[in-house]
Amino acid sequence: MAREMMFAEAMAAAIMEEMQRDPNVVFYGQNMAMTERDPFLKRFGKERVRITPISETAEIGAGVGAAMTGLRPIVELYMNEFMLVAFDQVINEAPRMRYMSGGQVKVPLVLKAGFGFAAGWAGQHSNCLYHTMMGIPGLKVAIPSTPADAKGLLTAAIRDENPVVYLHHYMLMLDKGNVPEGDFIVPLGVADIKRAGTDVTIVATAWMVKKSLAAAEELAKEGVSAEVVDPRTLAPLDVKTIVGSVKKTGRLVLVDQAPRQSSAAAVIAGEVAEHGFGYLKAPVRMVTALDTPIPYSEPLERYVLPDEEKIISAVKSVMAKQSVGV
Amino acid sequence: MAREMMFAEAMAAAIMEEMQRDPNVVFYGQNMAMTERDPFLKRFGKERVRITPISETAEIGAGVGAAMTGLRPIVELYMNEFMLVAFDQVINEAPRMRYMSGGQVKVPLVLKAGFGFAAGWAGQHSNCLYHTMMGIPGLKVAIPSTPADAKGLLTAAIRDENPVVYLHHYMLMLDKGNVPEGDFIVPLGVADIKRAGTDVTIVATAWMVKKSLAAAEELAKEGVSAEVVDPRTLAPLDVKTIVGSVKKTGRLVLVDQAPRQSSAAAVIAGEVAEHGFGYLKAPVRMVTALDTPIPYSEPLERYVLPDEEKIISAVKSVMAKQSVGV
Amino acid sequence: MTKAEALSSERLIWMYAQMVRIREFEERVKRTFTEHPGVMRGHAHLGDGAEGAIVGALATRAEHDLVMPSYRCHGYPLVLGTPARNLMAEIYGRKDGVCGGFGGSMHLADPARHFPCTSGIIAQSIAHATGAGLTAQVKKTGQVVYCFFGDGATKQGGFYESLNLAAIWKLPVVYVLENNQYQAYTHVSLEDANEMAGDPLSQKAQAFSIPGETVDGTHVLEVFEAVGQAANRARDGKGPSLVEAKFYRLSAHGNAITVPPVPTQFPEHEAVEVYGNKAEYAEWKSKDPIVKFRARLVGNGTLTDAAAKQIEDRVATEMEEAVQFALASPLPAPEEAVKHVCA
Amino acid sequence: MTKAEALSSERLIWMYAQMVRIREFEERVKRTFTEHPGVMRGHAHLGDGAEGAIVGALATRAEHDLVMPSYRCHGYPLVLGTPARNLMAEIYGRKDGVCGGFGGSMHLADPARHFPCTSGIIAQSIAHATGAGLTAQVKKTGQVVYCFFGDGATKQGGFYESLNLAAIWKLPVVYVLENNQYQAYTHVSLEDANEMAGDPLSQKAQAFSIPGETVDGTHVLEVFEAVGQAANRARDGKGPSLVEAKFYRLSAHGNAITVPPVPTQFPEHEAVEVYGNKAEYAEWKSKDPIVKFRARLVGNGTLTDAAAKQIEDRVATEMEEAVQFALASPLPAPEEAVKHVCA
Ligand SMILES: Cc1ncc(C[n+]2csc(CCOP(=O)(O)OP(=O)(O)O)c2C)c(N)n1
Ligand SMILES: Cc1ncc(C[n+]2csc(CCOP(=O)(O)OP(=O)(O)O)c2C)c(N)n1
Ligand SMILES: [Mg+2]
Ligand SMILES: [Mg+2]
Repeated sequence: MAREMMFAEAMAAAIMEEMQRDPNVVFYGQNMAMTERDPFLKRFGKERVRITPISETAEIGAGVGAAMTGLRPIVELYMNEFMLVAFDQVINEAPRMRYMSGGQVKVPLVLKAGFGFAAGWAGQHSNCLYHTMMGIPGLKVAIPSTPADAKGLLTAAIRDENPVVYLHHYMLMLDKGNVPEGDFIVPLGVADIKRAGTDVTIVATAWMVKKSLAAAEELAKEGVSAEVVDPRTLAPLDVKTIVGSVKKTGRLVLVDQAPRQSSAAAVIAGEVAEHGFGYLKAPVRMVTALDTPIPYSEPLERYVLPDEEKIISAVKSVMAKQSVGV
Repeated sequence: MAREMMFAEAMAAAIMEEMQRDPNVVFYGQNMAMTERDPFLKRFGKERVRITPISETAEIGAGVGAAMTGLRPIVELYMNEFMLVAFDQVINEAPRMRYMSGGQVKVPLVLKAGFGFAAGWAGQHSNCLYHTMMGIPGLKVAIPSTPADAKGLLTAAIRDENPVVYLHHYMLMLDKGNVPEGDFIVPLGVADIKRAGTDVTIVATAWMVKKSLAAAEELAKEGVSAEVVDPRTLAPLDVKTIVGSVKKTGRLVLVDQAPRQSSAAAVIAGEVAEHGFGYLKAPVRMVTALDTPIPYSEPLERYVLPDEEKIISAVKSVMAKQSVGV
Repeated sequence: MTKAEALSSERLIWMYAQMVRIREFEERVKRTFTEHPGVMRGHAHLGDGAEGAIVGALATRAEHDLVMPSYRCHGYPLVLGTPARNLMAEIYGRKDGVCGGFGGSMHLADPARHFPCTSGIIAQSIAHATGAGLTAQVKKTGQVVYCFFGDGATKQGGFYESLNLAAIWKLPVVYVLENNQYQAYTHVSLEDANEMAGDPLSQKAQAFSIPGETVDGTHVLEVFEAVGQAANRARDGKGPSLVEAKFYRLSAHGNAITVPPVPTQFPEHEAVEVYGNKAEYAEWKSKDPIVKFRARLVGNGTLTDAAAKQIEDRVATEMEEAVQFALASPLPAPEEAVKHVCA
Repeated sequence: MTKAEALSSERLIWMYAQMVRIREFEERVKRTFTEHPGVMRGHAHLGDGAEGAIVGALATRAEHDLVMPSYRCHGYPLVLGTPARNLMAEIYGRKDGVCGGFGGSMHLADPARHFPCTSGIIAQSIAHATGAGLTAQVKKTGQVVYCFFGDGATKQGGFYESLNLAAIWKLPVVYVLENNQYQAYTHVSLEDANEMAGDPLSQKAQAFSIPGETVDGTHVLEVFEAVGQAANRARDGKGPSLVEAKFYRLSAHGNAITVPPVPTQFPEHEAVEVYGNKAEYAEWKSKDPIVKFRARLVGNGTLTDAAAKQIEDRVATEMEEAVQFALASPLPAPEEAVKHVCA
């Protein structure tokens, strides 16, 4: 049974259902659950649903400590940048505790944050910081692109015994889609082929999946069949599915909203350079943000970010290479 | 005129000379310049050489503010992990100010930190975190592998008008080498070929350069000529020199002390997958740390880190591929 | 000179005019959401209600002193002399904006007028201001740094670290805590331990053994006296102080957060919109710092009603002109975006 | 029961024995650097001098209460009952170590004995302890969390954020500030604004309107009383307290930082090694908490000299056995390293 809902609703549903299922799940963050009308507060009460001060180190750090001692906290952080003031907790505490203790403790913690708000939020509030959290052993990173994945990945994150950073893209919040009701999990570490194709593989996450799918439709009109792969989690990264797609298509375009060398695209391209090299008929191409901070004014912002047109032209450029020569 | 000195001495020389040259350079950090015997304190006095509390956000943040208003601070941070408690200042303040102000302010700031101390410092003090600082527009990252580069890059960093993270590898601190005296700059953004070769390119930084050079000597005995390229700065990244080397050798092994998907190696491999694909005769190979936090006990630590043997075997594996098939 | 009684009529009138300018500027920014839909992007935060704190503090300033607030930053540069039109143009994302459209509402900058750049991340600019104090001290410029931040920011670690550093180094910084009762939608009583215990937030100064004082931020002259003393202390090399100005933000935290293409809007104040507490809002509204100061100045003969009206009209014209200028200013050319990344 | 006078002889003797055990354990760790060169890696930090604070605090503990210190963590689990040999084996990097050799000196853990895991990054474990307090509160376990940290850590933002959070939520946490006068090589007077002003560091509690008290940390019973009161308060749902125990670390901060293959060594205390201030060291050495407590117990007849000696001998044997056990324990198999990354 599925129901159409918005991305934001799908996330709320996941939290609601998991809090219902497991009394150890607690949910807190700034500027949430302010009034008694709040549905979480109403249902689960003030002990389990809390409003916090602007204290990310204490918020996330308390999450680590609470998780080590028997709770399963979900910390609402709003924007991925706000984790930076507490980044030691994110990459040097939460994911290290289990290993340092020789497997004695576990840290079932979800850090939920939005990102990539390309709507005039300027230099410090529009970034895509996932690359800083990739490849950190012990830390998982989920990054849904559809309402269904939003619910399934968040449910998986809450049930996971390890710290998971759950990143939702602000530009997708109002997107609608069918979402399975009740128990529904998208396992962490499994990519999804959002559109099957035969000529070229496009790997993209979050908002860029949407843009890539739109580009693929355009390309289809011109006879190019693009396969769009969404890793869905950046850690663990499902290299196998990506390489499998490249094996089929022989061509790879990576689309990423972050600047090139701080993108997931670069890391994935590196993996394919090792594991999928023999399948490639053309160089990979990355379509990323330009190497600038995000500017405020709309024409500037638009100029630095990837868009459909840039994706289409990258696909065409790799299609033009018929062999391995460059 | 060059003089043999240790890596640590070369860094001190750079700071000493730049402080002498420019009265706006200030130098501060924790647990430094404690007594009047301290050479910096003796020479430059208590105003310009300061001891700080354990307050990285204030230390780095004050550095940003001081740099915006006319000083050129060098902040001693000791270990790259200690930046994490203040990471917003590192990647979301220092490198954004100039851009957000429309080019009105500049932030000539050096953040100096050691890293990679593979000597039993365990999970939270032995990491290589440079990938988190790569690809951040406005932020430069220097990572020397020799005493001469240590001095030249630090001098360039201090003179640079932008924030520069200067990362020195703890395992290299006592290494000796010839260091040019007086004004000596290694420009930021220029890779160095540490060893010329024709069969395979090895890209490595810091301690891994040393291991790669040792591996290259071993390989030479077996008739394999390895070129070792040290990017020296990870931002800006000198993709051109790396691709140039790959053009010559046709093979690429990347050696990195960080776990695979949080390595500079992966990003560089990605760049080569785009810009050097046509030159590659074999898949690239990454030799990185295993996907674990750093364990304490020596055999465990040794097991997870790259070493000469792993480099040699990776080089042999890419040499074995005579064509593009995998 | 830190005594309010010693202020000349001219200076008092100047202060009143600055307060009116801030208010009118913010009103025009707010009206943009309805008058020129689509112009406003991102998140804009207004300073209406804070005029007493801003002008009271800045009136104590010497010409070269630095001013470093956070993202709620429209008011300060107005007082420093940055033309309203260039500030408005920045908020409108135009080429003639103070930052050429690169910064926007949260990141105004005019370093030539001693207003370096602001940060949108809570409490981070408190550390920047502390560093500016270091510059002043090392270079012996005699400058004082005026550092403004919110009640919410005092819950962020960087605030405490900065005050300790400034205290041990005796940096010439005045920390002005603008306690406007809310951090976004959260009332200070929900997140501050001092407040919960009925103590003033300025008590946090005791963690660093520096002076901490709470004043009525709706009373511009009270702020003037307290900040003036703190500035003198800083100028005398005696180090930093914490001055808490208690007032009320008169508009919502900022425009409602919307996902394009849903247009941005400016909601009611949280007290009304979120908590349905019209009484709280009305009570504070009755303490409007501008209304209070005007009554005082008119009451003691410093200003006539007519003269006040003249100021208000002049300001209205100035701000209307600023809006028209901003609207007429071109958007920056897209390719400009790659400039200014590095110096 | 928080009155020291009410403590039974048996309990007092137990406390003395724990103090001696901590001291002897640390002595043996220190001697490893010369007796078994090459065994010690990384950075080891000793708790000698802190015995009064550690045992005084932990003697107030109920069986299920949690203990969460930072990287200077050898002493606490000894008191909780973790066998000395497994702690020593961990520090020696052996398979039989409490963490199987994965953690080392800075990251001892024994969650089964209410000692979860520690952090080596300053003040971060203060937030973890605060979260453990949240667990206790939400799950209504009745547990109190004993959170230990250094004077240096009170300069890190996370300390302040945690105390505010604990205060507003009334979390059952006792924050024990171990003021051992130094953060690494830096004397507290060089970095703390309270200390510079002649005020106690416990004054920082006023930033959150919670109780803050400073006690003589060389006097185990003073610590016992103050922490006991704070623990009762926490248990009663009244929230957190800050207790500052003032004492002196009797060894250097940690072993000298060396680059392999240069072997690690343990230097003299910084007062002597860095500052050449033998007098300071001698003065504090004369206040050794163990010597003081022994004299008291023998003085008031709780303990005879012979009985004390017997404890000391038994402890010496225990720790010798711990060292031998650790030396005999195998190193972990390299391939084990890939375990324990994820649960
Ligand atoms: C580290 C961080 N966390 C959260 C936010 C989101 N945020 C933006 S403004 C704000 C409220 C700040 O309140 P206050 O400091 O009182 O200043 P005011 O807006 O009232 O002037 C918050 C929480 C942020 N910008 N940075
Ligand atoms: C964020 C951070 N900065 C710096 C360090 C380096 N460091 C390790 S121990 C230490 C001193 C801590 O002193 P204190 O808190 O007084 O505890 P003590 O060692 O005296 O028990 C420092 C600065 C660190 N571990 N983490
Ligand atoms: Mg506020
Ligand atoms: Mg200490």
